[in-house]
Amino acid sequence: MSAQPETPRGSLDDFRRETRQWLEANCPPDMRLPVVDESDVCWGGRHVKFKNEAQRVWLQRMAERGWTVPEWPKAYGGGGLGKEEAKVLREEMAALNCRAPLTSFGISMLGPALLKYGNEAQKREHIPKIVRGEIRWCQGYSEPGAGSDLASLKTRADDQGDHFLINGSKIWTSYGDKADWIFCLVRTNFEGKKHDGISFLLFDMASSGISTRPIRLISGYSPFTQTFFDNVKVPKENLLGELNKGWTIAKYLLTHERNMIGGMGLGLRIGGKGTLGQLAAGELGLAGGRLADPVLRADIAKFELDANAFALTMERVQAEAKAGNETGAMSSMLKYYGTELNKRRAELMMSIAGTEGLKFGDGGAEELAPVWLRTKANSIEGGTSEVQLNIIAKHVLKLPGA
Amino acid sequence: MSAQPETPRGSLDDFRRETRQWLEANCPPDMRLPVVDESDVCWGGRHVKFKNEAQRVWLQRMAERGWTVPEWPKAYGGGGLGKEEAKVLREEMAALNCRAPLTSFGISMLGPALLKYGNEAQKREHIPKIVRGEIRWCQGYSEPGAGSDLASLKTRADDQGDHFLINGSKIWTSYGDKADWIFCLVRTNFEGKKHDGISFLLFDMASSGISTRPIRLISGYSPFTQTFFDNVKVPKENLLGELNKGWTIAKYLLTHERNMIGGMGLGLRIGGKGTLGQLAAGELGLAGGRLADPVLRADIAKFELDANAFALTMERVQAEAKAGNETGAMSSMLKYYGTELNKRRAELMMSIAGTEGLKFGDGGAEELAPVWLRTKANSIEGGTSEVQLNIIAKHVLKLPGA
Amino acid sequence: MSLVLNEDQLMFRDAAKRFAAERAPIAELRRLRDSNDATGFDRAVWKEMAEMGWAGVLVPEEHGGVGFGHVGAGLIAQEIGRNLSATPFVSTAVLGVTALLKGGSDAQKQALLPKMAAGEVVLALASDERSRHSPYNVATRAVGSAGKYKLSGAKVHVLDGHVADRLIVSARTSGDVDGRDGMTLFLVDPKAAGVSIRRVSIVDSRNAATVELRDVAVTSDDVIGAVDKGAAILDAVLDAGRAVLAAELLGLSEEAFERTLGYLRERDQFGVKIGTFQGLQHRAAHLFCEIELVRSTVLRALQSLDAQEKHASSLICLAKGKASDVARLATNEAVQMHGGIGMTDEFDIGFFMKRACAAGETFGDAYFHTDRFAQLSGY
Amino acid sequence: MSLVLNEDQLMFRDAAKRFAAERAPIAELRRLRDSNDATGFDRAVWKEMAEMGWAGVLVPEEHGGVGFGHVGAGLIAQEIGRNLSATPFVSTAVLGVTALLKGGSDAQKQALLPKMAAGEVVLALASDERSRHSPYNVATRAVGSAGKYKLSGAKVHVLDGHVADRLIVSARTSGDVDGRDGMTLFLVDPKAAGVSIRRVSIVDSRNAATVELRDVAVTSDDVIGAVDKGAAILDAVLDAGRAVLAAELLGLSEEAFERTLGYLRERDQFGVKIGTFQGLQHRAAHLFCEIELVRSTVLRALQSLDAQEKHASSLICLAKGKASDVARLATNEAVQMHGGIGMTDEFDIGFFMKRACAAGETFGDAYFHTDRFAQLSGY
Repeated sequence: MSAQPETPRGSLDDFRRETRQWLEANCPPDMRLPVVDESDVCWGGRHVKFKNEAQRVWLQRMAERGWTVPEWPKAYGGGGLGKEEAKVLREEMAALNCRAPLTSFGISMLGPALLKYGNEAQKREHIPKIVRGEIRWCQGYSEPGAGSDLASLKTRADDQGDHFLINGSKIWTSYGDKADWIFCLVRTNFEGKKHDGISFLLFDMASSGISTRPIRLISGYSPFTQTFFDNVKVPKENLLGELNKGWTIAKYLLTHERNMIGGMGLGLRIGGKGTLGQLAAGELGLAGGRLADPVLRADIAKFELDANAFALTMERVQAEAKAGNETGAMSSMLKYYGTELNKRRAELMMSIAGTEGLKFGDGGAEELAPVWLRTKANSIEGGTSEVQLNIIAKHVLKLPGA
Repeated sequence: MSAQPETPRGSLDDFRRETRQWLEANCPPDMRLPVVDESDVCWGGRHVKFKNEAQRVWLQRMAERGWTVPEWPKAYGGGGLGKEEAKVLREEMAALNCRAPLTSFGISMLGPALLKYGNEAQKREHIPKIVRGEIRWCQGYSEPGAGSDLASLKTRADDQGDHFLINGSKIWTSYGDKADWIFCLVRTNFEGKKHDGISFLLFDMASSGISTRPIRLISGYSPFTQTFFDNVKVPKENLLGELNKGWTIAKYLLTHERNMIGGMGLGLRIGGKGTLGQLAAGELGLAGGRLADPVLRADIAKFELDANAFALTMERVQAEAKAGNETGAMSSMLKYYGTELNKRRAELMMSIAGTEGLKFGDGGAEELAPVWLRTKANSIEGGTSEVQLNIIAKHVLKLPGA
Repeated sequence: MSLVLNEDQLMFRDAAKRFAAERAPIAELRRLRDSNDATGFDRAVWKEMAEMGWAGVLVPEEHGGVGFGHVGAGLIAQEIGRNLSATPFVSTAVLGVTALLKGGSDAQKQALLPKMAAGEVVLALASDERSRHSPYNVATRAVGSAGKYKLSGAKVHVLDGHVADRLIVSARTSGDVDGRDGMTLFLVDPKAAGVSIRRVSIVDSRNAATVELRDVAVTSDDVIGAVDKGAAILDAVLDAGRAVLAAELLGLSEEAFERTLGYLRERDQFGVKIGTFQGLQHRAAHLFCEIELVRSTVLRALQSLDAQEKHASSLICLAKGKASDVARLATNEAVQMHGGIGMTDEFDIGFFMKRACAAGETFGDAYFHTDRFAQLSGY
Repeated sequence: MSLVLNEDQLMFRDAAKRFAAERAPIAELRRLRDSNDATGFDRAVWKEMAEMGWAGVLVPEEHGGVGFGHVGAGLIAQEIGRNLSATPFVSTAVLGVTALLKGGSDAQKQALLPKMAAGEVVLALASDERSRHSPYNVATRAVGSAGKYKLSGAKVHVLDGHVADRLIVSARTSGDVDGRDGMTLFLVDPKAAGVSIRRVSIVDSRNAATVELRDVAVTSDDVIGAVDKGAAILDAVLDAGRAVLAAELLGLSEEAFERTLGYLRERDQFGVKIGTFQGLQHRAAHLFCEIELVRSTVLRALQSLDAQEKHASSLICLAKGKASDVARLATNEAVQMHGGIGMTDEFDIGFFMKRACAAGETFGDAYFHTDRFAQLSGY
């Protein structure tokens, strides 16, 4: 997060050796197996139920070193590593197949915003608990009437002197029924431009007046809730950043979220295993060295070209960023193109699988249909594809009146 | 044009027999050869240069019977045939490979408008000359600043008592340098809604103050001119329809033009010869019964599916029209989809031809590149694809504010 | 042959439209799904449909049907598509009836067709063995002689297999495992020894099953058509199924599109109706054109079956290929344009996407039919 | 290897950008075309380009070049693409130089490379015989023994063939007509007896020719590389050409796109700038993404050649395939969004469409490279 000096090469080699030794000694064998389903992912929180002792121990040991968040400052419990060291840690964890010890919106979403916009008291209060997985966070952004047009949100926070009184409702709250705290956009001013009356609040989901209703998706999963606020009292010190300036933080996090969603699961695969073409070759067989269905093959190959071109573009954008060049314009591109590719990939997987891919609801972990249906949300959540195209047209291409 | 009674079947058989006899006796052998290039097409006009005697004779004989325009009323020199008879005539001409005796914008564009909106004097003056190919017409619609937004045209016709005075300029005048007369949209009112100040004038291109400049296209052809009007006097009786009501006629003709462009060269080809797939099979050869380049083959087959689906749709729309069902909404669809298909087809022809398709400018009649480049205009002329999509969204789908 | 519907057909369609919307709407499919209904459709409603002439639409009057032909079957399927009606229409009224008409003996026809037309007997086609449609890839064997056979093999994606009163099984009596020659069709009693049927839950909440056969005894009385010559009948059966599924896909595309247009006209964002955005307008207008194209191909394919045209198979590839592709586009656009609400199970639009996928894969998707179209065209 | 340009490369690019825009802009191509220039490029400008290091970009310093590698060649090609500069860059500085570096004898290198790097000698690759790129389909035969051969055959689409000082001819010394084995590359003097060269006018107004060989005498001194082993060299030559053409296609896509954006910002219709229409905005934004993808693939492909990576050919398929496809999209969108004026020869945008087509077809279009990519990936 903060600018760290480049680590000299010699000491980096030492760090790599020490890290490997530590990981070998401290990462339990069960934590080096592939993640098979949701229960293998540790989300932490007040009511955390560890799948097994190994999961608990692994989180505890990594959190002690701050390695659940290797680059966050030591002052708040983070690992305090430089970029180079963090990369070494990632590489060594990958080499030993170590699982991520902790996954949470506190780490991926709120933490960066807290570090950038929080005051000292807020950082000291919240960050260590995120690092140790003690508090599980959720995000309160969208509302039934405010989707793509997020800034038109209506959940209100009325100033009651020493606290805000929250009334309204949020939708698409990820794991809203499992979270301990929420970071939430609320309207604190109903006059003037809609963007200028929004504030960013943090509050406890155990507060009186909060209820949640799970939303069942077409994929069969229910990861989201609708969340209702009925006269919820929130202390004033829970305001992040300035009053009515919450939109700035929201935009910062939206860009962050775009980058995460856009890059999902699309690594470079030239010469590698597990490409769609190779998957299809296994399923359908080859005729004369080519896939047996030539028309399907053509679409698979076109997809693979685009997917590899996209992976190279992710790599290039990262290299540009590392070189200190401006890449802000790229996040909408990555979000738009990456999610559309992900949908295309799922469609092709379904075509390859044929009627076998239609199986649904018997709960087999290998079922494709729920995965396919899940991808349809990619181009909606975190700003629709249409919104990303608007952003590109306006901010990158400078087209008029966009 | 006018409602004709259905012709009884028996007399239709007689008509077919007589027609064939007459065609066999009167269509010169040279006029039964395939059309190879532009010089084989007879456009008529004051300065017509017939390619050969056969072309002259064929026009004369057909014009005498009014069969240059078989369905126009006999009163103005047309053939006066009913729909069924006209179909028989087309079928018999096709059976003997008879060429069209005359091609002109008078027949395809102005004539229908004259018959619908002209007064008796105008019909008697202009239609017989169109029928006999004595006057060649051109169309004055677009202007440099008024393309898709045609109604914003600025060429003005000022009322000078007994005549209008025309000043301004038109662009994309097809064969403007070869035409004898022009039908032209002009502004006669500069106040109020732009659509309500347009009039439809007919005038002689030999009038004083008219000049043309050919426009060379990317395809190498120069079929269009820019046309300049500098104080051109036009008699008041040359106004078609009412003053300031020219937009109605313009829209009628635009719909007409859309139907013509949309349907270009896309007949039903299932089981027939000369499909793109068969062309490619000849050029590229087969491997295991399939085209040698499997990815190109996939795109060809997808095109053929769409082209056949489109041809069936043309057929269905015609059948609906014949059955008296409403099909007005379809003309934008046919124009949009047909021209986009035509462009796709040309792109695929170029891919099939490879580097051979790049030949350009040595003037071989078999050159593909000029044809490919020519297709790019299809989705611009007669209302762009974007304009057609707007029309569909607004008038067919009833979407708001379109 | 004119590409418009005649008076009779229009009346038939209007009746089907009213009936499907009233008696077999999406809410009914949802109810069957949520109650884990063992049958997967409502037998009483299927009886009513039979009374409307649905079950017997392809059955000649002499066998108790209404003989309204494939165009008629398509009109029913289109309404089934619009309403996502759960019925054994495809399995029984289309596949089963076609198999008997094309290859059934008089005894078979007399025994089954009247009851099928009455909605009393359900048939299921057990043909596919691979997950991607490949109808001549049949490893199921019929071993025997002197008119007695034992069937062994495994079948997948058998529509309505778990509730069928008779199975039609393709099995190899000679030839290579992927050859067109040497296949024979058998009528099999699902209660016979050696038959095991397992229902499979699939994404569209409709009925499919796997069928395993272990030394199942049949006789020459159970053969449909001639021994070793089953492929020709199977082709006809599948083509009828494909054409009718194309009509169903057309109906569901139309309905999904109309619901989307309704949403575009109603939903506010950024202070305006989202239907005012030209980006969405142009996509909607393009989709309109595609659906019009499907409409033409479906009608023509159904007509070509009724007229027994030479190029019927090409026209069916065209219809099933385009209809599968456009239904995918229409339902994807529908979910995307609905945004978050389109992703919820509570909202109906997702059901259309699921059915578009399942009907698209059944008996060959757009990839299969595009390839087959090119092959039939000689390239 | 990082996917960003270093300081030296950025400086090199900026110099190339200034030079191409000033000395070899589109207006110059138009002038050459309209005057029916016999050479098809300006020899004086090519000398200047040589002084800038263009002709010798791939030539090692020991042979008089600047040795700036394929990434450097791509930077030049990108500016050539932006300006549609008429030069023998691809034929001589890329194809010719690569052939000599990969297979040339010391004598051949010393005789030719310094002059090529100085812009004094032009080479042309006479390889393709079919209109669709198919490099191993070689019917041209080299008949002979004891180091003496006679070449006979016909070659098409020979870039700069009519002005070349030397031809590189692929001919069959053994093997089947479509086999990869048995090909040999020969240096041929275009003035030798039996060589006839005919310039062909092509759509991009650049240089191409057909070459006919009738019993043209060559010796073993003229062989590039080893007899029968020419395919490996030819692969390297073509891959270099493809990667550099991909860079040129990237440059022309960028330029066509920027001109289109300019037009969208300026042109009024219906009382507003046409760039305000969301339908066009979304297409422009999508095209922006596609061009960004091409940028990544081109840089990576060029880097892989410089690093002699194992998967270079796959990366080149990716770059040439995507670049050809996106250049087609970019130039089609450019003409469509410009409307009528885009169709006129007077306006420059059509030149981009023509070059996109010609460069796209040269050494394999998107169809060829998509198929090849899949084959290299094992499916």
